[in-house]
Amino acid sequence: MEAFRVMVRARTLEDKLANLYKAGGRLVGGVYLGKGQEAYSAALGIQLRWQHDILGPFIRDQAARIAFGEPPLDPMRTYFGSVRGPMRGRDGNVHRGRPKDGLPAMISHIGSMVSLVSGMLFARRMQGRLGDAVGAVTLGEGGTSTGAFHEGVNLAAVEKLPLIIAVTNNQYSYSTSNDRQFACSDLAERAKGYGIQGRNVDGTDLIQCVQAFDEVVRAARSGSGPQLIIGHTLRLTGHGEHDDSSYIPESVKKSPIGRDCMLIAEQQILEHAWMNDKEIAEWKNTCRADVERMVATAMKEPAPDPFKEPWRALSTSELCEGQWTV
Amino acid sequence: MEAFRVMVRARTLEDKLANLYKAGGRLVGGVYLGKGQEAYSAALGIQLRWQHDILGPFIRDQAARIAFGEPPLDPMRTYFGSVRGPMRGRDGNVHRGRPKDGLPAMISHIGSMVSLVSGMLFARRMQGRLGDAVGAVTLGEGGTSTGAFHEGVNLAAVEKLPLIIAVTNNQYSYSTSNDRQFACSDLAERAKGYGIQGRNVDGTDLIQCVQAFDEVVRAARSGSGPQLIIGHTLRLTGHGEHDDSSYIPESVKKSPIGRDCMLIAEQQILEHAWMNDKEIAEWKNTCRADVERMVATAMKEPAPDPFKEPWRALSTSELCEGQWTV
Amino acid sequence: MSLTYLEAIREAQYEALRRNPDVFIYGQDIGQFGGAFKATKGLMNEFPGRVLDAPISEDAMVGLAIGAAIEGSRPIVEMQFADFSSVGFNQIVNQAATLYWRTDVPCPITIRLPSGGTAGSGPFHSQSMESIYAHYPGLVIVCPATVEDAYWMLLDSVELDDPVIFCEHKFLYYHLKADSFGERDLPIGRARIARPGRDATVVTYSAMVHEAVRAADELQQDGYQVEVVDLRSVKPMDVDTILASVARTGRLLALGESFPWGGVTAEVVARVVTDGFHLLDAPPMRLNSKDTPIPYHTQLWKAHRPTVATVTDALRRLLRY
Amino acid sequence: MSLTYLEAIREAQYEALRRNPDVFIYGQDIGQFGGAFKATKGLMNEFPGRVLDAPISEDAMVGLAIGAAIEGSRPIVEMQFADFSSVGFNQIVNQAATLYWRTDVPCPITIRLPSGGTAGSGPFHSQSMESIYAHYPGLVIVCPATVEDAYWMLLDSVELDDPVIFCEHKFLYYHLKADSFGERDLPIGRARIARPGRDATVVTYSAMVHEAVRAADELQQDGYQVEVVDLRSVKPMDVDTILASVARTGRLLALGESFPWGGVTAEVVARVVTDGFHLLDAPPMRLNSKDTPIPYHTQLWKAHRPTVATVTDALRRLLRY
Ligand SMILES: Cc1ncc(C[n+]2csc(CCOP(=O)(O)OP(=O)(O)O)c2C)c(N)n1
Ligand SMILES: Cc1ncc(C[n+]2csc(CCOP(=O)(O)OP(=O)(O)O)c2C)c(N)n1
Ligand SMILES: [Mg+2]
Ligand SMILES: [Mg+2]
Repeated sequence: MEAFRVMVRARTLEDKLANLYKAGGRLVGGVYLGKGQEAYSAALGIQLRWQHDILGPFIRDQAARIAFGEPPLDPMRTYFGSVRGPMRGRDGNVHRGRPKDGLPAMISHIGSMVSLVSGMLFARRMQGRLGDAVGAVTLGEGGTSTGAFHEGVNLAAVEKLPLIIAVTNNQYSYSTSNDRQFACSDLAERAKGYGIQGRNVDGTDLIQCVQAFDEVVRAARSGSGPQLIIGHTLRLTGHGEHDDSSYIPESVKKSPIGRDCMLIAEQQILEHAWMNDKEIAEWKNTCRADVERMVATAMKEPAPDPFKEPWRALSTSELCEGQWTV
Repeated sequence: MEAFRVMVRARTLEDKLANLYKAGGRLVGGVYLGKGQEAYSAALGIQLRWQHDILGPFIRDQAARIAFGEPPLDPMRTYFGSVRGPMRGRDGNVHRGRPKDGLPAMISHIGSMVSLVSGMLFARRMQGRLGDAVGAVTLGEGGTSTGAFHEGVNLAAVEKLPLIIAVTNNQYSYSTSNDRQFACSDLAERAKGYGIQGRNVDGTDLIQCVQAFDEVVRAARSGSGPQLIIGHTLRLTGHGEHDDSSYIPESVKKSPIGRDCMLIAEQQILEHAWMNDKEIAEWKNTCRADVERMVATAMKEPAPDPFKEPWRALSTSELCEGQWTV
Repeated sequence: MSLTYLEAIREAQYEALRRNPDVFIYGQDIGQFGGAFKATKGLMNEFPGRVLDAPISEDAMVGLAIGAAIEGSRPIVEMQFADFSSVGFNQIVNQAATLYWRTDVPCPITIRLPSGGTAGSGPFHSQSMESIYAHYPGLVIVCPATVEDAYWMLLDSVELDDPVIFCEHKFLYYHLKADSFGERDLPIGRARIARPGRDATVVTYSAMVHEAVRAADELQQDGYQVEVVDLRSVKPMDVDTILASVARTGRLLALGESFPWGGVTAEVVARVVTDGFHLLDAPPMRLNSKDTPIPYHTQLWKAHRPTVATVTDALRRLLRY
Repeated sequence: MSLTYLEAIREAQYEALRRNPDVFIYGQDIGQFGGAFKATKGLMNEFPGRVLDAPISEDAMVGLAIGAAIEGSRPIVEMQFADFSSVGFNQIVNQAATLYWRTDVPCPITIRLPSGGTAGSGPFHSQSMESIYAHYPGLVIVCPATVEDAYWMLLDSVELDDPVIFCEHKFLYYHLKADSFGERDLPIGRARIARPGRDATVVTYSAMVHEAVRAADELQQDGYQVEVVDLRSVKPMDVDTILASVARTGRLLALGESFPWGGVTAEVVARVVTDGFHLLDAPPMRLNSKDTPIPYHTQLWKAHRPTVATVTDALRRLLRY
């Protein structure tokens, strides 16, 4: 099953990133992982076609990126700051993207990508080449408190764009628990207030996630307008790898929301006999080997050379001022 | 009936402002009126006590201001730019206020006052002197599209503040009709998404408005948290007096939403025999005479003198830089 | 025939829409209504589906435009007033301005900011934000002072592959008239000698060009020839033209309407003295608005901004030095 | 005992909370967690109900603080990174900055901006926004460069009746240490001679003070005495102290970490040349970051910002002039 394979790939990659971070020294900057969110993220990603649909991922969407078709070396290259990566060392880690292929490169300011992805869809429709393409943008539940989120969702609703707004309610926004973030009992109810469709799904359950995104993306493709979906899970890692998330109480970790979607997915795969133990083990080995190869490649690649950098922020080079200071 | 008296006062004042604007020359800047919204605005205002509650009015709340207790000369003084007005000619028309009396002076950026009024309530509660005070903030339906509105309402909900968010859906945001502003059928449904209470009311019907605000303000006072209320009406004037609102189709003007709340209120007052024809006529005369007196006073008052202006933007005068340019 | 600065903006948008099907305009009340200042009057009917009313969502308006630019469109965003772009600030400076540098994908958007003071408009309908946006790498900031520049620079802006902050001055909308739009001569990035002179240089832009020219006219009666340089774009800034002028005159007044701390006049003075210190025969001078919000009352407003009188006064001191 | 710059910020907040019950702190993850940088560690427990976690709503966070200030509170708002204040920009520059001038009601809020570059942080976690906020009337902008200033200037900021943008430099958080917080000496608005000299003046602030001092140390080996002026607050700017230094040295380098167009270095140079032109024996110089977003990769980042090496280099040219 495609989504499960993606999950394993994502988890393997991210475990490696976590180790590299802990080992210190080689990666540039911080590491942000999607552990515990792979089922939800993969289930979204497998619905999207590279260079046809659009994905505006949040920081925990390694799985969706893989499923969507992000070039496999992009993450490691970006984390290592390789000049051969899509960001060429200029920006890093989860900020990578390939806008022309439908994968915009997120800026940090949460919520900002909602209107941007909407604009991509909007332009394609205006240009008459939207076809059945959809766009998806993902956020955490904390991101729903931003004005940018609100303006973006409302605008997409007014324009009736085929936009999937996939929120992961992982119970925490960095250290902040939901009772300090919003006061409603069901974030999916916000959909009604925008005049769009909304639903919830158990983000720890792969089968339910796949089912839900199948329906949601189908609805968007067929012209039902924006779709808000909330997946419920727990972040099984720190906000970033610098964070031990000790603020999450044991009781939450042990509650159903704290189940590891990987374990559940593996059970589901076995129960349905979509793969057997041996196949799973082989796939894990494949993923591990692939990841090691990526690390080996990305590590060897050259870092950006400040003397070769053009240091130009405009594409129109004649309008760039020289280094006029000093 | 208090609210009706307020409505007449507001309408009389605003008719005068419209005339002064049309006559040209004397008023500084533009004129923004609440014609058609007096019932809703007055019904809110009469629930609020000066120097006890808080009102963050939008541009069409002359009625709420009067009912709340804004000093009667404030509007004319501000429109004429008198130095004796609360804004001393520095800011004008609907931007006037007396923050220390519970009437903050709005900035133009729509939505910005929601969190500000929330902060006033928040501080009072923290200081232990909130008591049964409430805060109200008003906006047009167009204002609900701002990120500031969303962040402010959500924050008030998280803090469970006694905040009334009174939206006037007057069908237009300047020239923009609702179909380009939001896609939901009922803005009050947004309340659920914030975890607060929400309701609708016919803004052309004074009795219904009074009833609704009585309940809503009572709910806020008694600790039920933020209250969203949407009043439905039509703006019976231009966005500002420079605007002939020719974009509003006759069919809308003639539909039930286009009824003048003043006429309906007058009927209601007569039907209930709260006032008779003669009393109403007398009250109108009183209001007219009062308005003329205010105009006469404000007109005679001195304009701000640039040479006497301290030109200091900080209250700590020693930190103001001199006129260092040139 | 006489064409206003406002008509130039409308006509340039007409022309941009006509020339290139990828151009569209997005902003509040710009459709049927034609915009708060009528800068898009009639365009919705002439270009159906390409002139669209936006909700009151400046952040999302800019975000939408950036997304559309990624897909090959060339959006023009109208802010109802420059002042309200503060709500779209983040998308402008962090998303639009960084897109090309981060991803190699250009961001051809034009954000029109109806800027500057007019009588009775107060603190939130009068601001000039060019200095704010110019601080950020990745943006081009243009400030046309003439009907011709309003027309051609807007067309240039839409054709440029980079995000342009187009600061159009509301005071000039109706006041300024020309017989025709003239010809496309100077590109964005080049300043113009608005009035030649030999005794002192005023470097300025937008509405202040006209105050400076009138001040120069006044001083001519005293026998002084004051040169006025119209920057046209404040970023990039045409330092060569400025230095050439200062080389001729030996005296510099940097003049701007916006707030005094930092901004265009500081940048002008700093560039001249770092690159052309020895060209100066007298200390350079600056003139800006006062360091308070922009007042509502006309009396205060007139004293807050530089005017012919204060420019003339400053120039007299500079010339006498 | 050795105290860091970060501890100074924490201790100052502790002291502010202790002294005045009207003080409270509002920001994301500042409660139990103690803040992304631990600047509020433990404070929630020591001052229950006065250190509160905010939703991801920078606009509303600042709006709430302004409303609270109207009611007599003295809020401190922590932005998680200075860069994210772009989303609260409108409330800061249009609501907080104008409140006193418009209504006569002071607005005693302090907005803490964890500012400046550190390795590997990239374009959106590295910005220095002092120049942006300083452009607007009605704000006080402080940029402490030492542990002592971090402590006392934060206490001063909270006591001030006006909105203060408190730019604390993340690079200094752990690197900078002192034995004690010393004594309250200079008030906000006064610069300090961080290192005396007679041959050239470097005017700078925040983390760059240390690069400048190290450059000065290096040049001492060549026999040069470079004076370093630490601005401490960039608005108001202590022009008297700057001019007095330039009067001694005759040479000026204005140094800043933020983007090159406009900003502090332009303002410093412009003030010096307009008020003290004849004090200069050589053209003034400026050194800022490069005119691109702030790079992620350490190699690029080191080349993007000024460092001891580039400051030394600039000073050599200035001294040789
Ligand atoms: C506008 C803005 N404010 C603050 C931050 C800092 N920040 C980065 S991630 C984060 C928490 C996000 O929480 P949530 O949206 O729930 O996503 P999660 O990390 O749980 O997946 C915060 C506060 C930011 N990136 N943008
Ligand atoms: C952030 C922002 N954007 C744009 C404007 C310009 N503007 C002023 S009033 C208005 C329309 C408001 O419509 P609505 O909220 O429905 O209130 P109404 O005027 O109908 O009472 C607009 C767009 C503004 N004041 N603030
Ligand atoms: Mg979360
Ligand atoms: Mg309306």
